[in-house]
Amino acid sequence: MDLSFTPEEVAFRQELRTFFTTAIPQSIRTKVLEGQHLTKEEIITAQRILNANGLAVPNWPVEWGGKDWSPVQVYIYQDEMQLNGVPSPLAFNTSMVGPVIAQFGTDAQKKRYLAEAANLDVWWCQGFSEPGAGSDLASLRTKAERVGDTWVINGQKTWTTLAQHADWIFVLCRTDPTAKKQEGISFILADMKTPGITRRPIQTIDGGHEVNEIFFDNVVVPAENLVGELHRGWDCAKFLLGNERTGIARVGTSKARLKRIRELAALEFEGGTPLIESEKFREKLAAVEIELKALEMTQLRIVADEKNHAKGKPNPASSILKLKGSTIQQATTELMMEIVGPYVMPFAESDEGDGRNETGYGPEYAAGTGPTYFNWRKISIYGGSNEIQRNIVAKAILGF
Amino acid sequence: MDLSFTPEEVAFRQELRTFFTTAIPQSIRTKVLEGQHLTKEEIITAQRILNANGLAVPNWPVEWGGKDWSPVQVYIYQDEMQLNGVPSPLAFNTSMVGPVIAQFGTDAQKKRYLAEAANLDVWWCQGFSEPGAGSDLASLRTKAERVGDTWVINGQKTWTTLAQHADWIFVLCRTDPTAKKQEGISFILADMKTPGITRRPIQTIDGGHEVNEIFFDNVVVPAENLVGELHRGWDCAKFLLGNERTGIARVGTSKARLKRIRELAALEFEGGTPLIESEKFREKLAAVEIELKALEMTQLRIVADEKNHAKGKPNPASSILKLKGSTIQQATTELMMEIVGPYVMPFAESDEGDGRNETGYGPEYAAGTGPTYFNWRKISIYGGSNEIQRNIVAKAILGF
Amino acid sequence: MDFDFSEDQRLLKDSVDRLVADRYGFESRKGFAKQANGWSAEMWAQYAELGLLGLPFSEDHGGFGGGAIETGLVMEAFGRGLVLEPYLATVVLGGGIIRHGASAEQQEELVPQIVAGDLKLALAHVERHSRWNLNDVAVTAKADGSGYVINGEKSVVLHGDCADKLLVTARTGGAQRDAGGIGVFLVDASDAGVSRKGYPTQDGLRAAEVSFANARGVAIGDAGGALPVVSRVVDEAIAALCSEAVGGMGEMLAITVDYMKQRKQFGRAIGEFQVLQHRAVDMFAALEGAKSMAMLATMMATSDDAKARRQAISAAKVQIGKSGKHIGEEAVQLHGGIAMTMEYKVGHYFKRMTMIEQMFGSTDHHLAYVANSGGMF
Amino acid sequence: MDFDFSEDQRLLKDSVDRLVADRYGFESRKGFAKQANGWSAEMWAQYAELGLLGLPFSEDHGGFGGGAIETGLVMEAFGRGLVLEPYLATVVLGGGIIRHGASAEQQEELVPQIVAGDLKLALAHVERHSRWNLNDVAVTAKADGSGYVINGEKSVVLHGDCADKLLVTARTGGAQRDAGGIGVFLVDASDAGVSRKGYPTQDGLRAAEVSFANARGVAIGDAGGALPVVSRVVDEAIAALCSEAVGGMGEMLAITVDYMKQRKQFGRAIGEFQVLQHRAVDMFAALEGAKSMAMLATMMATSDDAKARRQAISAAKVQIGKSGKHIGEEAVQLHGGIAMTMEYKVGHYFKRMTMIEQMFGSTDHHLAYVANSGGMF
Repeated sequence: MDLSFTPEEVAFRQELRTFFTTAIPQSIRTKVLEGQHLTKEEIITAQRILNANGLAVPNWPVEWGGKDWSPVQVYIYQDEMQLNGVPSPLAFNTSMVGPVIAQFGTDAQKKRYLAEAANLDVWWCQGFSEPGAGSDLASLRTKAERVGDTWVINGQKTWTTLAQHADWIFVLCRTDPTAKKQEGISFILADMKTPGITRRPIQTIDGGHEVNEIFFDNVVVPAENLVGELHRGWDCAKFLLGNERTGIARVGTSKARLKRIRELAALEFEGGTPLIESEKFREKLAAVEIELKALEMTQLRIVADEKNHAKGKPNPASSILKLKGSTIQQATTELMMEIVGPYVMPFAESDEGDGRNETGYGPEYAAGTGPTYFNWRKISIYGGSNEIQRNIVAKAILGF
Repeated sequence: MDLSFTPEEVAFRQELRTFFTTAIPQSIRTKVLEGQHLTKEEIITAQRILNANGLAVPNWPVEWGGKDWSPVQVYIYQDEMQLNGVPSPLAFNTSMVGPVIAQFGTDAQKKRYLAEAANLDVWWCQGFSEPGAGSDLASLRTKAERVGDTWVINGQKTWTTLAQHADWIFVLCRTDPTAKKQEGISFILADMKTPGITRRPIQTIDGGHEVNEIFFDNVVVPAENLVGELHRGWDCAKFLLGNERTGIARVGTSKARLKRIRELAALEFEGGTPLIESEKFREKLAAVEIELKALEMTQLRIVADEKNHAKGKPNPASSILKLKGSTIQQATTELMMEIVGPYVMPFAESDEGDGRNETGYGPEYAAGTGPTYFNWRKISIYGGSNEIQRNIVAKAILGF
Repeated sequence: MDFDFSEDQRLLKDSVDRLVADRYGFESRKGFAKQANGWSAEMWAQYAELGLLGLPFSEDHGGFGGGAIETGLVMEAFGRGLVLEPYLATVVLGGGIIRHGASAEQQEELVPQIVAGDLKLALAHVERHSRWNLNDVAVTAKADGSGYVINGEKSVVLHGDCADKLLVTARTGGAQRDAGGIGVFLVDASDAGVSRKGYPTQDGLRAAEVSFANARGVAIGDAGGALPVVSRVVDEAIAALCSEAVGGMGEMLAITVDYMKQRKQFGRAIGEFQVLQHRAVDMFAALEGAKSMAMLATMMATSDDAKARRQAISAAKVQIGKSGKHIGEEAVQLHGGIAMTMEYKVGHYFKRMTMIEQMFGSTDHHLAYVANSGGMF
Repeated sequence: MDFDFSEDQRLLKDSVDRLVADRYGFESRKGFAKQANGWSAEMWAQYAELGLLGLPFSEDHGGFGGGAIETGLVMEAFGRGLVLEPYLATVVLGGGIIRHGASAEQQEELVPQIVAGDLKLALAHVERHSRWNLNDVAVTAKADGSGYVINGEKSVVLHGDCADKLLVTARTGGAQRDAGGIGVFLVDASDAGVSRKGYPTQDGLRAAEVSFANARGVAIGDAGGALPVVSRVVDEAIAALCSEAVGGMGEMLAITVDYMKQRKQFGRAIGEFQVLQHRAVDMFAALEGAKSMAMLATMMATSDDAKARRQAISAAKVQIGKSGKHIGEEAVQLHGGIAMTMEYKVGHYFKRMTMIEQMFGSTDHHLAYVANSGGMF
């Protein structure tokens, strides 16, 4: 047992850090660290730099650009990206549809889709959630009917993140309406330009437009767009959702934010004294730091323990990463608001007319504080709400 | 709307305060305020003084010694008792069996039992809980069979508080084993000296002996010991449990404890500075004070609102009194432990050999801190656990 | 002790409740927010007509002689409706300074205009680094003839963009954080020395950054000793905000409970899941605590015992802050995604609660006050 | 980075786990508690035989050269068994002072006796008003020939009643709370100047109040500069306590989960109630956090970077304190009445956790340290 990183791991971290801090434009990294939103172009730029250097899809099979890293290396990669404000490669491409195609797709599908997904030549979005199916994903009703050599899709998806930028969508559709809930679902790809697909932006309470509703009205796609076995799309969904075991805790992101909070708290005053000199504020900050340290150690323990768990049978502690990680991320948003005090109030719409609060009054770091607090409430809702995570752990430890 | 007390109410409070602080021995009141345990004799002494002055059973019908006070007067009476460390009249006598007999009993029963219960000439204990029936009280299995002119009781009760002092017990028994759960239960009185009744002390984690198991082995009591209708004992139980709507929050007790905490925190030091000068400690204390103030206001609102609620149909906010009151009482035990720091550790058995930590090392107020913390965990368990209270409120606000 | 409303109070409550219920639906509010100042001039006229704008002023000046209870009734209804108009800014804050600080002549001139809805006020008291300390004042006022010349910057002036006149805290003497040497000055918003940048706030209300460059003002009360008046008015405003918050929290709980009965997941109403039931109960408990402390704040807001008043008001603000955060966050979480959208009402209440927590001092700010005030019992 | 135990560590873990499982059942423990010193001399001999008493000492002195990981393994097992013997006092605390502070000659003399189980030690460092500040020392030591004369009072000396020798912090110079001027002195418990009042602690262990009236002692290390050694040893003891606490918390969760599967109310196992399920999950999460931070403490306990070590140890103590309180209180609440009885095991763990929270500094004490230590990332 040796809980320090090996010299090789330290060197690996240093190498990545050097690359990230020199190759990825500072302007992009600063926006990420300040919690500001990136443009489509910035996201694409960053991912293509990563991809050109073989760092966009390390989790994929080596054949398709993956790295075959140890779990500790994957952890270091994610940690360093988050610490240095490097935008994560678009999850819909690299953690979701890519791995699913690599695992379940045909050779033709792999050839057609994987390389361009890795390079973000094609932007994917996720058609899973529906208005009536939130935490109960399997109750989805969007259906795909086989008509000749095509699928005809009808239905509605929602919470489709960044669909406004997307070229393609992967959709969970009910293909056998007579089967039991989780059976009879298939995983189908669709070009967003297909006639019958329309999108409606949803404005979220932070003022931004990040998610969308997608309507399918007799959308016809080729039969070959089915990924994996017919009616076995739930396997793809489960694989996809269980795919990202580390990283979900976003430890690196929270580390970077806590560092930033410490810096900013020196710039704001109460009674003529910098906030960072308030014992109370420092203790609140320390309490979150301790939670984050515990989470980081827990994540490392889970990473190290992965070899003892069969694939697809995650350690029940994995759900703790989501639970604690979300709580900590949300706590950082509260500390940020606390720093700016009354300056959390102004809401100045950005010039882009997308409803975001970009400029603001008072210190420049104030503008993002309120919207990020509001927006990040989603972290305990999406990706399996914290209630669902608790149900999962309860099942694992109690058997009920 | 006038939220201040009327001059009459202020005078009423003053009158009670004068009486309590002059008529009830200081030695008894100090023990109560310090959270120490009273002897049987002290409890009897205090109640007889109250009763001699007409203050032991104000909640009873006037005919039997009650006062017909307004809800606000009842509140003031309880608040002043608790604030001044006056032991509450024994609940088993005055809030439980007394009101049940007054409501459901025959004239003969009233004459026989009420006056001596009020004066604590007879000490009652409560035979409700059973090992298999905790929160699910109605699943009780102790049975009483009618044999000639008697009831023959068999079964086991538990958590019988202060049964070691008791002369009589009121027992919920199943009298109709074929009836549905809450039907077929009867409310029966038994002299503790009846052959076949045995008690076994239970030592609790504070080291004390406060509760007991009571075994009934072919215990024969006269048929006339049935109170209320046969098989309708659940009505008595519900009446009894719903009887005490105010007071359960123990606002006065917590007020007195918070005052004491403020005094004691001036006597203990950290780094040469009295603990009360620590900003952190003061804020923790203030946070509990604010919760208590809110609880007190809530209690007053409920008291004032009683006229709008039918008897037996309590305001759902009543359960909040139990929830918040228990949390606050428990928080005071934590603050007390915090004050004495390392001196919470010694456990010195009292001379009485009853397992209590009475003397102790370090400051004399240290001895009770750990045991009270441990013992008061019961407050969120007994009298309808906090989980049961939440179920009750959920039913009221959601209908499920 | 009597928790019942008087007949007049009941009538007032009924009419305000009805006005909000009838006229301030979610869609109407969206429309109001798009109007010129971000609120409805028509509703403002309605408030004037109902006498709401004159509520706390003495009958001598055309007011209705109401107290904190009446203001609380109005604010609670406004909280339910997420009302956008500058009632707090004009009637409670500005009006409060006038009531407690102004001379008889000033009151005779100004109050009737407020009552009629012809004069909107704003209190400019926050500065870049003052946070919530009313005594942390860098803006200066220099006597000049019968008036004063004001210089400096004020921040996040609630409804400062639409106010006709600004009430500005400024220093005539003393060092930056001294309690003495602070006055309140009435400055015409159209004064050449005043420049304003208005903006919406996170909760859809409005505020402004305001600069004073040799702007001319007149003193309201003692030009060097106005801090007690400002403190008292801010306490009254906090009490009013507590009532507003209770209105909003009550709606959030009601909407959430309703949603829990309707929304089905895994084949049953989510309100049947015990975990969610207990969390709704904890929201209910938080609401009860908030109601209780808002009542305490209302009762104590008009107390002449400044120390007891301050302690009670701070205690109430702590409770409101905690309850509002708890109820707001849980309302969103129990709804799930839908509550994250601007199309759904709950998020707007959540945002309003979040801003109320920041107004006139955060939960921690007020907790520190209570902690250092020597015990509540 | 490698989380796996070495082969030796695995063997050690297996043997200690087995010893505790086989010999330290709840009933056995009750019997041990009734023995002379409140613990079992027979078990103590077993520990010696298994080499546990020599674990952290160098092989030169008959020890086994183990580190914090080995100590943690033992303490975690002891936590599961609620072990009563003075292992922490003798091996970790007393032994730690000897290892880090004593001269080669002293070590050669003392360590073999500890290893053999023939010497029990206790660290006397708490005073009436010192709370948990190691530098707050009023007991005095005055040089006298080759030794020192000790005067003053020490409180809550863990296993101070049965110790053969006491290690006493005392002041040779400086003012009461100065970091300098503090030494550690080895005093024979049988010295005429030593008087002890032993007592059980809330958790069934033992401690003593100890008075020194011209007791004779010898200095361990620098008689005026021993604070860094004491601090280091206390950090090692905290790390060990963290492991012990993890052992106890794990048992509490396991017992609670088991009870939830067995206990029926309202016609079904209480573990089927979703509210209780989620609360068990939160206990699990608290345990995971505690395991993680106990591991961090173990890793950092032997660090020579005193600042980083102190920060990590304090952070771990905070986590252990919070997790222990949460798991202990919830274990009792989820059980209901049964856990309030001395006849049931959970309450004993709960009491032990409560005492651990108080030992070597409360959660708040250590949180303040972390808060003032300049950031963990």
